[in-house]
Amino acid sequence: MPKRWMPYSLLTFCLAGLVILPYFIETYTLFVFYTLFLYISLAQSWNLLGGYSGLISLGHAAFFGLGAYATALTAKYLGFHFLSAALIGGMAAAIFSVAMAIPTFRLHGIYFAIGTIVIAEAVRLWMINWDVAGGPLGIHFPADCGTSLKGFYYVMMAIAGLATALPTVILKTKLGFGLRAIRDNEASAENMGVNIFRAKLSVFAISAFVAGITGGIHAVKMSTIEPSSIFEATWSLSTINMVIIGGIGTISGPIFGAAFFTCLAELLADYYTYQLLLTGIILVLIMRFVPTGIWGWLRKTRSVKRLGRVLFA
Amino acid sequence: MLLELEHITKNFGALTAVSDLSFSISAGEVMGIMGPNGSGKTTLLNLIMGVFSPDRGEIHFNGTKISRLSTHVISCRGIGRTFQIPQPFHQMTVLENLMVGMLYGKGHRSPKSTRNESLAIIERVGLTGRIDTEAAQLGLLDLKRLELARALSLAPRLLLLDEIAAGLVPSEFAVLKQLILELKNQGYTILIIEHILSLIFDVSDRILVLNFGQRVAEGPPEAISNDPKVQRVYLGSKDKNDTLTSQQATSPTAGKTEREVLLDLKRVNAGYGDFQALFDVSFDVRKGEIKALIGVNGAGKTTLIRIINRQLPIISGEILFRGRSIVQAQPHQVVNLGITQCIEGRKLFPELTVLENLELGAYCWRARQRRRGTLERVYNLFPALKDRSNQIAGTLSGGEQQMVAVGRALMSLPDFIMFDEISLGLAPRVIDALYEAIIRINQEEGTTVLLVEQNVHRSLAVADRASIIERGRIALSGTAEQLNEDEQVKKVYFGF
Amino acid sequence: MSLFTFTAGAVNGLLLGGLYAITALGFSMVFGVMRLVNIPHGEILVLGAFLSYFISPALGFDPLLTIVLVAPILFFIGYLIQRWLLNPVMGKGIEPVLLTAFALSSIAHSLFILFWSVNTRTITTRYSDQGLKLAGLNVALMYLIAFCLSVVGLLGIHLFITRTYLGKAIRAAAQDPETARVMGINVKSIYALTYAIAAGIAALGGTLIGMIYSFSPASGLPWLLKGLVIVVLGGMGSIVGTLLGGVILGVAEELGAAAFGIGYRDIIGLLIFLLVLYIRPTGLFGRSSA
Amino acid sequence: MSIRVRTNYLVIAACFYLTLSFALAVSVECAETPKEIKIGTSILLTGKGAAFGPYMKWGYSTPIDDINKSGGLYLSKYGKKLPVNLIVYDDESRPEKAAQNIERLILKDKVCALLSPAGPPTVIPTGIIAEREKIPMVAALCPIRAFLSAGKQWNYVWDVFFDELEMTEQQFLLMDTVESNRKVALFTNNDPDGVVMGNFWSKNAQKFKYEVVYHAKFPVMTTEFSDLIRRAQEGQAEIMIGQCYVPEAIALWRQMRVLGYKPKAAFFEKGGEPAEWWKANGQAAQGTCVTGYWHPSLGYPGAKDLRQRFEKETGLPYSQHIADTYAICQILLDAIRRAGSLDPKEINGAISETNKTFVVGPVKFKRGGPDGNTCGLSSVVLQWQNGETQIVYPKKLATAGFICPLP
Repeated sequence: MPKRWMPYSLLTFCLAGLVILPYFIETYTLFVFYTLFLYISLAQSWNLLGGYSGLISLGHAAFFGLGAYATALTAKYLGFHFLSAALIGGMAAAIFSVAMAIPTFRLHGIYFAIGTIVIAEAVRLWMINWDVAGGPLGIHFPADCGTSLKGFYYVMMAIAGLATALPTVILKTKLGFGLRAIRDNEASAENMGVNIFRAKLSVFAISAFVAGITGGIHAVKMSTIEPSSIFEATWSLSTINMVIIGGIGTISGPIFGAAFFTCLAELLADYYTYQLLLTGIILVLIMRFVPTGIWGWLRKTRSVKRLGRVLFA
Repeated sequence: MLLELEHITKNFGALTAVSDLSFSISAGEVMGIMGPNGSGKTTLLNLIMGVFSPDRGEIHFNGTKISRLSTHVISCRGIGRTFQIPQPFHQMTVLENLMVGMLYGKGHRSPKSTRNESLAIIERVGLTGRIDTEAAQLGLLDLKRLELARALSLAPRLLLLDEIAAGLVPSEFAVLKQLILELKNQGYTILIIEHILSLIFDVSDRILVLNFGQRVAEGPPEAISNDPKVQRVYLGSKDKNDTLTSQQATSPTAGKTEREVLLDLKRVNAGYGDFQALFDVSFDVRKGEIKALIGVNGAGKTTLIRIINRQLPIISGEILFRGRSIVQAQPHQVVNLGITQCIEGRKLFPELTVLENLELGAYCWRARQRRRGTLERVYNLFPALKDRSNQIAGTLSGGEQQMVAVGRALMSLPDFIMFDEISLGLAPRVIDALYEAIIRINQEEGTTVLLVEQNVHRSLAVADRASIIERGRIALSGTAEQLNEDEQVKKVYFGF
Repeated sequence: MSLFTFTAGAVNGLLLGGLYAITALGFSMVFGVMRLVNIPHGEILVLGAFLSYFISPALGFDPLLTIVLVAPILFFIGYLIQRWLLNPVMGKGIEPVLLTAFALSSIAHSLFILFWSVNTRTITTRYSDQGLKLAGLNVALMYLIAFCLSVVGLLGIHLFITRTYLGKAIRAAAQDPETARVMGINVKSIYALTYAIAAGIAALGGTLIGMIYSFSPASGLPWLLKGLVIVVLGGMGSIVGTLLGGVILGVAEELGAAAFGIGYRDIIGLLIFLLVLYIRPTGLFGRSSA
Repeated sequence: MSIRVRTNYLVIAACFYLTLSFALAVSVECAETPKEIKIGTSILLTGKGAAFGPYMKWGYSTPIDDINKSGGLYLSKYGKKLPVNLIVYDDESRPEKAAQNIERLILKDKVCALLSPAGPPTVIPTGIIAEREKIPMVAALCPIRAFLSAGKQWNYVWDVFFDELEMTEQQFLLMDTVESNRKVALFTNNDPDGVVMGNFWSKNAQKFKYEVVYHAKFPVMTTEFSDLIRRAQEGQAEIMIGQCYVPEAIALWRQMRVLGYKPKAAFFEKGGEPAEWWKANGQAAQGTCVTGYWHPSLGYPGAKDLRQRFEKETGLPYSQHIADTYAICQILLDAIRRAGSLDPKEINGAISETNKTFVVGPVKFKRGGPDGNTCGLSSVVLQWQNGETQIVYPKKLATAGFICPLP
């Protein structure tokens, strides 16, 4: 078999494996994988911002939460099917992101980060006070949302796949070139005629859209949402942790990070506090010694390349 | 007329970078702009590119007004600009770097369609071998080539080249010069800013000389190179400093040259990233003398200072102070050894008062206890500062600020003090005052002085010995008298 | 809203403003001197409250007196944090330092839970629930004490920063680290010192929070956000600005809550924040150079 | 470049197999005849409701320990006694986390029945999951109306607690026994309890001819109450009723004293209940009231011993919630015994037929209808007197006189 087909066949093999997996493993593992996919989608969508366009946003929870709310509202009051509702959720998040861009894009670096986290917090507080969305009680769906855990597994897997494919596709387009240019050197990019605001805005919206859909599906899966948890800053932070731990600005990094995170969360499920502690320590160490993240670092070290060569030779 | 500037003025706070400047370039013409540091050349480019918008005046490009448009629009109109320090997209390959310009500047839709054109440009600038190399991997010459290629990828009607030859070794320099000449022959309209005058003189049809953001002279190269006004801008005026030379004569120059070596640089190489600024520089300063280091900017003067007080690591070589190596020292430790610099552009703490600025000069423990006394000495050196001592430094005039900077340097009780371009952008009278101060420092305190200057005559007048640095190399060394024959110096400066 | 509630709200807000200012001061200093968003600031405050809570009864001191003990402890901890954890990751772009800061805050949070459980505590004293009448309206004695102490604290730091040699060095390092280094100032240790001082001040802020409100391991975040708002209102590193910012926030919260309902109390602060950032990305009284 | 592409896919594969192997590691094979009876719960050991954690934990685990000491629970289906294993996770008082825990308990730990987390915000979402997975769950500390406010027909979730409708009358009934200007100030936070009870109080106030002069609705974990208190003061409300968590209650009560607002009677529902309330306020809490549903003095079997036992074993002062949780656990165990098997459906059936008196009184669930799957406990008014809660209403159960006005 020619070398260059190797990765693709391997990929298809993995996908096939994931597709048939539910028929071999027990439901809880299915649940774990669902969570993994959820994390992957979030991490990939954030990586679009932080990794490919240098927008360090701490407000991802807002997109996730708004997606969830829009989905819940449309599904409950307009009786949409949960998939179409989730799509609407994604759009809602995207629209919000555009609104959010207006004040925050004037800010740079650290100020942008602050601006986004503050907006996310504001949205959370607003939702708690907004009675239409059930205020602090949030929204409960009818429990039978038309699909089983298996269903959610496949849906979330599809989204994760989409989220992973997106950067790969985008990077090959005009927008992708613009983004990479901006990330490398904003002033220089502008000199090459890149309209920075527009480029950033589009990627912001795309990322928000993915996060929104993810939130929507998760809401349906939870079959009940409640502002103080769905908008929790933890969503933003753990997402970023995953990307950073995995390797910012790479395609596999977020997957790696998400897997790492899921395993950690499962192993320490009974000791949440220790989990918090450990994640913190790991993050400090990574920032100190391998700022490119575990995957980014592995990629540099020869060993993996050699391993790759061994496997594909 | 392709590009027209009408009465452009740009102020940054107090200082005027460009004042009421007008000129125009017609299609197919190559125009050179020269002038000493801080004469507003780069600001001019930024004004054209819309990085800043002018306070007064308008810029027209090819018939339409472009001032107050945003940069990306202007570049799409067909102005390609290269940066003094190359600014490629480091994590993208050479080809991808160009594709950005093709897609956005030239308005292609899909990356694929741009490939062939990009390859054509790459070939033209001679990067063919490096198509898939990441920009971060390129050497300086290739970076300069890439910089050109990126500008060309916008299919520009006008090229703005900002000190494109800076930091190149002669061989590379020749290549680049050739490249620019080719572009010229292909009929590109070019606006070129250069310090390396041999380049600018050979390439341009017309040269505009700026100083303090104003036109000093304009005309064909030959006229410019013989224009006394221009020479004064670069070499400084001779007539001004009789007073100083007389003082110089009285000072016991004799014997100073035999004194022991205080600072000794041995074959030092240094640079920023892949930009090597110093090549095998060997250089010494003897105890109690005034040594001048002369050179156009971009020659590596400031770099030399930065490596002496350890702000910049060296690639190879040795730095000895009082015979001991200081290569391992940290900047804040160097001060304790008795080395101080008076930083180029003053660099006062703008929101602190004059007094606070001076006091901070005496931060290092050695100087701190005796700071009262030192302060008195500084005050009678610059009486002007005494009654301004509680004024916020940022609000002082340029000359006063420079005085504070000198005073601040003295506060650390240095044995060896480096003055970096202290006459920069100051009126002659102020400069006189500063130079007198320097002489007093040297004679009364016995402090060893390294004087870094563009202003040849002034510095040679006060110095005991001098070295001339050219493109990172020591070109000439000797006593001030030896160097004082203009021809040699002129050669270094004007390259003929 | 009746005139009474209005004036009462305004006065309350003013007094609270003092407290807000002192809680935000450390954050503001760190931000002003090293452009570092000190995410763990909230946790440092909470730590201060915890320490006073435990030390005060143990030694039979008045909680306000224990500050004398707590401040050095926090000072020391703060110094170590900056020296060993933050300094090494500074100047490498925003992610490393920002995320390290985040990690530190979550580490602190989880340690609090492990040591002291999540339960909510308050520092009580004889006078902590006294009230007194000022011109016909009831004011909490503690609010008044807090206000005075805060102003004193702010004044103290102001004098330190402007009068002492070290203070000047700190300001110098804030304005131009590179030049400061040339002057022989060891900028890294100045940073560590600044952080330590910031942490030390948090002892005062934290104790006051513990005495006026209740605190738990989780109560760091709201105070961090308040700090953010105040810094952006008052300009980073400017002490007068911090006091002003604190008072503005305090009054705005009180009156806003009175006008739109207490549910919107915190949102008001955040909206002001966004507005200011939108109009003037460096804060109202802040340097435009930064 | 190309090698990077490959290694990218390589790592995707790596992660996939890493997680897969992990998955296989966690998947536990169930034997034919179960070794033990697995019951799961998620309780708020930490977070804003943490004050209730210790009581719940004790209340849930004690009956099970007792059973296990006696060799376990006899299940007819397997003809032998099986030990009961209670799996407890902490949910930090976060609904999100509680839902995860319950999912985990059902899917991974394969529990056959659930004991609920505390309070509507967590009970409802977890209940919905239990319904979806058809695993019976008995709910604790979840007032009935809030429980029903989820607006769905419960089949697998059962609730034994007081009924807000009745409970929100107690304050007025009690106040009728003394002199007051019949003006009421309400302080309710915006979690489900707060919202539901807030409305009932407003309704009942009219019914009992009291006037609500001010109703403060504040978000959970508010710390600054001055403005609200002033308004209550302006309205000269002599009766103050609060519904909020302990930290809020403490802050509110303190700021009331600070601002010199001294109503004749003060009720702190939820927040004024656990011992921490007295611990934080000390004598200042003297005379504050909280509505309850249980007290050692109530003549139910084992009521007295329960308190002593708790205080002996944990060294903490008791709370009425040990009774509710204790009883609920007993109800579940009793049902499992009657079902005689581990089949969730059968256990659920058995729960529905529960008809027995427990330490909280007689328990019989309503079936179907608007208030299906619930069993209300009659409420009493407790008043803090010198560190003890005493029943002050209804009179026939009173263990002490009603201190009014507040000292």
